[in-house]
Amino acid sequence: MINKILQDRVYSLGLVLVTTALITSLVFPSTFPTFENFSQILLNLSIDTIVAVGMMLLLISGAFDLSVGSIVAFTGCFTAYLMHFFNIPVPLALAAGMLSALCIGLTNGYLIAYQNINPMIQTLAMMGIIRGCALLVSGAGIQNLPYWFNAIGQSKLLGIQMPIWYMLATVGIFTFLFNKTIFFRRYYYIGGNEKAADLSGIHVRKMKMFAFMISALLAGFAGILLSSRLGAALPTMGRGLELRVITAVILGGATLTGGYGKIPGALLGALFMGLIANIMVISRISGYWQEIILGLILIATLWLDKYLQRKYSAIS
Amino acid sequence: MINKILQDRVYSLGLVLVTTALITSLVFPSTFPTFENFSQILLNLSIDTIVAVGMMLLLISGAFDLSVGSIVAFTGCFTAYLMHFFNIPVPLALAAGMLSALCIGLTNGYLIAYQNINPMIQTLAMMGIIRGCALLVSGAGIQNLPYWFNAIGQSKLLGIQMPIWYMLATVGIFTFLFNKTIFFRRYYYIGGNEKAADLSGIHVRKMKMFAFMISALLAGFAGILLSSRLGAALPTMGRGLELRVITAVILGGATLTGGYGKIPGALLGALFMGLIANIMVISRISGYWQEIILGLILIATLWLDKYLQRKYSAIS
Amino acid sequence: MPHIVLSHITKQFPGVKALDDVSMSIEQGEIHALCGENGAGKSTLMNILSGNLQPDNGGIFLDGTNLRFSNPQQAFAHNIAIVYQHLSLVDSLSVAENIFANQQPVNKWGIIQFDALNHQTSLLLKQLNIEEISPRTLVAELSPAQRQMVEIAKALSKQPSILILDEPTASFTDKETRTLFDILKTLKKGGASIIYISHRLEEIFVLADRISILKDGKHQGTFNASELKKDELITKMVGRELKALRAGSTRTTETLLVVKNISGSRFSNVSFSLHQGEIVGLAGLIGAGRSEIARAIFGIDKIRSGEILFHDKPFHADHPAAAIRERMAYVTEDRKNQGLFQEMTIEENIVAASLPFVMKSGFYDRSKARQISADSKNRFRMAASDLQQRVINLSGGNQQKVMLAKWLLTQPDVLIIDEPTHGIDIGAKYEIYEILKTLAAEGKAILMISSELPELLGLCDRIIVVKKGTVVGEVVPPDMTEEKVIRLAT
Amino acid sequence: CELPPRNQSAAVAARASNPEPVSIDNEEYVMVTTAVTMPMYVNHDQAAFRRWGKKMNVKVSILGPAEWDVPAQINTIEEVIGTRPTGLLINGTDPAIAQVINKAVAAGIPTVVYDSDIPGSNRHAFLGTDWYEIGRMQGEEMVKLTGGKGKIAYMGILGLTNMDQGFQGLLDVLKKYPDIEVIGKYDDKANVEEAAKITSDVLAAHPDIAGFCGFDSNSGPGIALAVREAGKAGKIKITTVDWEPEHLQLVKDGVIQMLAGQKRELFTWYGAQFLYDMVHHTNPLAQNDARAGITSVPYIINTGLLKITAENVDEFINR
Ligand SMILES: Nc1ncnc2c1ncn2[C@@H]1O[C@H](COP(=O)(O)OP(=O)(O)OP(=O)(O)O)[C@@H](O)[C@H]1O
Ligand SMILES: Nc1ncnc2c1ncn2[C@@H]1O[C@H](COP(=O)(O)OP(=O)(O)OP(=O)(O)O)[C@@H](O)[C@H]1O
Ligand SMILES: [Mg+2]
Ligand SMILES: [Mg+2]
Repeated sequence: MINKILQDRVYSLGLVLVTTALITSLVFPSTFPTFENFSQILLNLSIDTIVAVGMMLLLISGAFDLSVGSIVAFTGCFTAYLMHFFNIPVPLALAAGMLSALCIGLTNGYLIAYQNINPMIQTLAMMGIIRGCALLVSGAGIQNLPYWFNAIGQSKLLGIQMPIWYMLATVGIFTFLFNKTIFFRRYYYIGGNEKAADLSGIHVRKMKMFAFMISALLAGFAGILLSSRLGAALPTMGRGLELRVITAVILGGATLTGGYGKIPGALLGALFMGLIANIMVISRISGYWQEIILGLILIATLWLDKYLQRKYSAIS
Repeated sequence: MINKILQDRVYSLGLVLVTTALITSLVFPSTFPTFENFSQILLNLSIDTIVAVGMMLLLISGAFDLSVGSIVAFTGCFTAYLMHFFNIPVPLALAAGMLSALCIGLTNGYLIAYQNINPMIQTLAMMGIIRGCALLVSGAGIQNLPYWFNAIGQSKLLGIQMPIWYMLATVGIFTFLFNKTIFFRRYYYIGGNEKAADLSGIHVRKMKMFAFMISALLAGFAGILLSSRLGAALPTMGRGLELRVITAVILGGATLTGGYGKIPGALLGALFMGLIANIMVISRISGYWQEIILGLILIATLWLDKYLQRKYSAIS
Repeated sequence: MPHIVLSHITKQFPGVKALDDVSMSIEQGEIHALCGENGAGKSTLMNILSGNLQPDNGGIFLDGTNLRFSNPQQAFAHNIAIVYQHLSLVDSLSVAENIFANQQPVNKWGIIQFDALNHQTSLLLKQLNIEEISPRTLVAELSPAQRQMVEIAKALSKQPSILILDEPTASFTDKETRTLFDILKTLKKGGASIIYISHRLEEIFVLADRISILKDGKHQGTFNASELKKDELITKMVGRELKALRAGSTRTTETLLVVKNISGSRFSNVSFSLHQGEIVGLAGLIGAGRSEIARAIFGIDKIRSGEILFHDKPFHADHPAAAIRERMAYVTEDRKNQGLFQEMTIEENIVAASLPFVMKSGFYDRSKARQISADSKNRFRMAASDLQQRVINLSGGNQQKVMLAKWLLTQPDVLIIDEPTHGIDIGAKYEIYEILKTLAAEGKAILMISSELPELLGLCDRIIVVKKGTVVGEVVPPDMTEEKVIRLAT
Repeated sequence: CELPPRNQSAAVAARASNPEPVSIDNEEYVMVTTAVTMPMYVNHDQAAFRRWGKKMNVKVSILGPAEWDVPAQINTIEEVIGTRPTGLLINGTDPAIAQVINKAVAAGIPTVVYDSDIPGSNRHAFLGTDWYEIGRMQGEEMVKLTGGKGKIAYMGILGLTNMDQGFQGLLDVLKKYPDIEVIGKYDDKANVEEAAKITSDVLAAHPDIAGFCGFDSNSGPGIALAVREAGKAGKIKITTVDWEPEHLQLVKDGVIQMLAGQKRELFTWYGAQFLYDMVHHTNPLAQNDARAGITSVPYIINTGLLKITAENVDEFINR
């Protein structure tokens, strides 16, 4: 039982998270375990997590996408551009924004799956292209977005900000889909053994293209959400997001070679990173020490994970 | 014959390079095809190429290292720190700098090869740690380095700057080693099939650790060379270098899954990127167009490569 | 009208014509065997029939209609199922999900019913007599033979009307083979057409109704099994007479390897010894732990207790490199994952394990590598266009030869071979037996793990029987018989 | 093997002996910066430079790497020198670019540095602001806003020389007020989300924090986002740099209290004008300025800072 738990990253990371949170609560009883602090942590990682769910999907299928950060920026800027300069109504602009994200995903997916372009270079190139386009449409950034657009990310439900709800919904829906539908389970086959998946009657190319599209769509949604939260669209949004998200997803149990990972792992990975950053600030670590300590903690966590796995699988 | 050539990336990329250079020479006859310009291009990519050789080694063995950019910064800063604040003689400081790079590589390699820590997270964490350390030792940069230190990167031989010679030497030596020694050929086996390599009597773990050490050493050398060229050590050196170098190496024929690639490919990949950057400077393309065009060129090049491969392998 | 007609099929690969104008037909409700040497084109033909490869020329007729499959999915739609020669399962998923890949049972909302999935899987596993595997087990934890069973279950789960089996019994013992044959006969009664590829000729005569023979990509004719004699079949396949196996034992009394009471994960208290010049068989049911014992001796897995003497000196390999240095070799059974560098050339594969021996200076000598591997290619009669061909493009049997060549190049004193004739044609098998005999005559010792009992009985000086990780007995001539071994093993 | 010159005077001598005249036929002024796509640069420096080019009817080009990468800026300058532009306008990002500036000067190309001065260089002129002053200005305003007591946090990009001077200016002011506690320096990596994350983490750790100071263009919007989402807009004081539209809007909304702006338009407009005047000998001071070893434009110009608060923000929004 215990070794089963410790071999599933979702549980082992969950355990680490809870332990860390408990200890921190004891050390900083007045500042850490407050409703405001937790809801703020969640709010700040909502964007990352939504993108991470798409990235988890890609990693399960054995691919990854470096252009998600740029997609976040482009979709936000493009939607704002339509609303601000052309007075396009909010719902229409949202649809257009999401559509543009979808097209980017389609391009990536088509070139990678059907034309066999190296995914690393394809998505890296797309990252540059889309970032350039975001600068092109938004210039200095676009302010004064419509009230209803801002309301998407700035409203609250039951005292909790909407982005948190969106994040939980995304994680919930995709967890369900990945556990229960044939369509999404195919990604485990593709990531586990692409050739075998093909021989099992799975249209691998098509599914891979869809994966990039879904991931881009989620990144697009995150971009809209972020500019709605900011009340402005900035072309610099989502910079460095790709590496942050891939880190979170791998922490959450995925591998670069594919076939492994669970959707809740994306949330847990992001939560872990958010929690560590929060604790470091609370314990007054600042400046370059933050990066150093974050790095050490990441390594230590993975090392612990491997250590426990070894220990408990030896016993079993 | 022709299909043989076009299936080897070293040749197909070489062909693209020569064609591009010829066309550009016709368009900009007075500024592009000059000795100064070519030696400037080579000088500018010398640092990247030296790092890329190490990265090629890693990719051949099926690994990669995201911390090389930080190693460049740290080694440069640490060496400068020793010379500037402690007046340690240049040769000693150089040795200490290289040793520090070696230790970083050793740590990465040991944790990845022997403790099975995920390489992506390990090197990403190391990237943060080392960047933090670089900031720690150098603050906002160290100026006024000793003359003999600056002479390393600023001297000329036969009218050509030293970094170019170092680069050529590195590429030459490693090409030789990879072609001619059993030790380095083992990396092809490891990248091809790790398990089979282990069963064939190759000490896979040890070799992997060495790979990280060699790559870190080359990055450390690049860091020293860069700060010597600049006459200053900046903690921001080598930012984003890792992705640039991995891109160059993949362009040069390596794959993320390992087993493929040739050392001269690292030079050619870097040369390609350097050439494009130079052409953009000469034709005065800048701003967001720069990123967009670079992205499009990357995709187009890889697409062309695949297209030629398909076409000529069908004929044969 | 025949159920399936393959008409004038031609397939060219770079450097080889794998199929040359092959035409044959398969009747409804027959078991049709396909025979031929390694590289004759059997797998290629079946890959074409299952939509995995496209022919350059020719067509497939199913009940008279001309079909063209551009991918496996289209072949599925026509109820064609295939068990591939190279296993194609997903390690990270459970047995149940592998068997029902992409066709998991769902309710009317499209939601996967895992209970139904596991239930249906356990029924299938029961049918195949492998109840010891739970539907929830990860495929990564199965032994090669068990995987092969799962692969067969996967094909059966589709309730195919056309079933293709490409060397399904290569790692099976008698027990599994019999179960499989029962199932195939039931399917045949139900009207399914079955195409069966195997290098175990006994099986073919037990099972097949008709036999088609391929040689060098050309169809040599189709015969009724009852009218064909084994020798005729061999002559048609190989095109030459097989030499009789060299008789007689070369066993000496010099011990070379002594294993004393070793225990490790999945085996315990194993003791035996190997003498110079002898071939010793290691028999047992699948999953008995034979491979594990070999792995531990060779230094891949840890030995928890016990002692090994090699050349009368204590021997403890902490890594295969140490074992190779002491002149021991281990040919793995899983050639795809652990044996070969699939994307590398034949030459690079052959020299892989002996680099420090053949190039003592530490420098890689290309011409020497070329010459050595050319020798090996001739010695093993590999069907390959040239040495720079990538191993992944070789036929199964030729891949096996590459692996053997690689290990023999290390000039071992003790050679451990795990399923050495896995997927090898009858001609090559005799060549390998001959090679093993020669090695033994040179004073080497050979430990041979095989699931093919006749092979062990024919070749070995004695047979050690393993059951559940322990040695349960040893059979030596004169009463080295099939029943004796089976009785000990079960 | 040819060693580099022992000291700078050798390079200067080389310049005096061999000043190749720049061409006036194909007049082209090139600006080389780093992070060429940074909105602040695009909208102020580059926009003004382009406007100037249009007005003077000469060709202007803007080059440099997309990310903050000083070595790459140096590489670009080296490559540009080979194409012999009429004049070079260089963003003084780091002291390390001194050498390549000297190389340009030695090649006879009029060279003006803007934003931050490069001490060891032979640049012909410099226009810019003192980052130390930017820090001081934020510090003094923060003292005023908080009444000289409370906790202050600040953030920017770590490891940049000019920003470090800014930090120093801030700290030098704040250390005079014993009731002010500086709780930390943070690296927002020029990233809005990162700045927001840091801010809300700081808010959790120090619910009683009095103010934030930001030092790169993305600090302000990020700090503002987190403060607003915590419902503390106006209560927590924010000062930051730059006056992009979103910064101005945040001042107008009362989230940010003060912006320490630079007159970046002036850097490049007058910088370009200086280059033009040098080339065209608009104000000849000697028979041949180069031979005389002088320049006919101002040596150092401090353009001064803008202080934008709620009172004057409308003037900038409706510019
Ligand atoms: N993808 C490929 N590229 C190049 N050559 C190939 C490829 N696949 C098969 N071949 C060649 O085609 C020939 C027929 O191979 P095939 O796998 O059909 O043989 P087989 O009859 O199944 O042999 P075995 O009994 O060894 O499995 C062989 O010479 C093989 O090397
Ligand atoms: N990686 C693994 N993880 C868990 N169990 C394993 C693993 N590999 C093998 N086993 C189990 O160990 C047992 C022994 O397997 P092994 O391969 O040694 O048997 P064997 O006697 O060589 O049989 P054969 O090779 O014919 O399948 C089997 O029950 C198998 O399921
Ligand atoms: Mg075959
Ligand atoms: Mg076995």
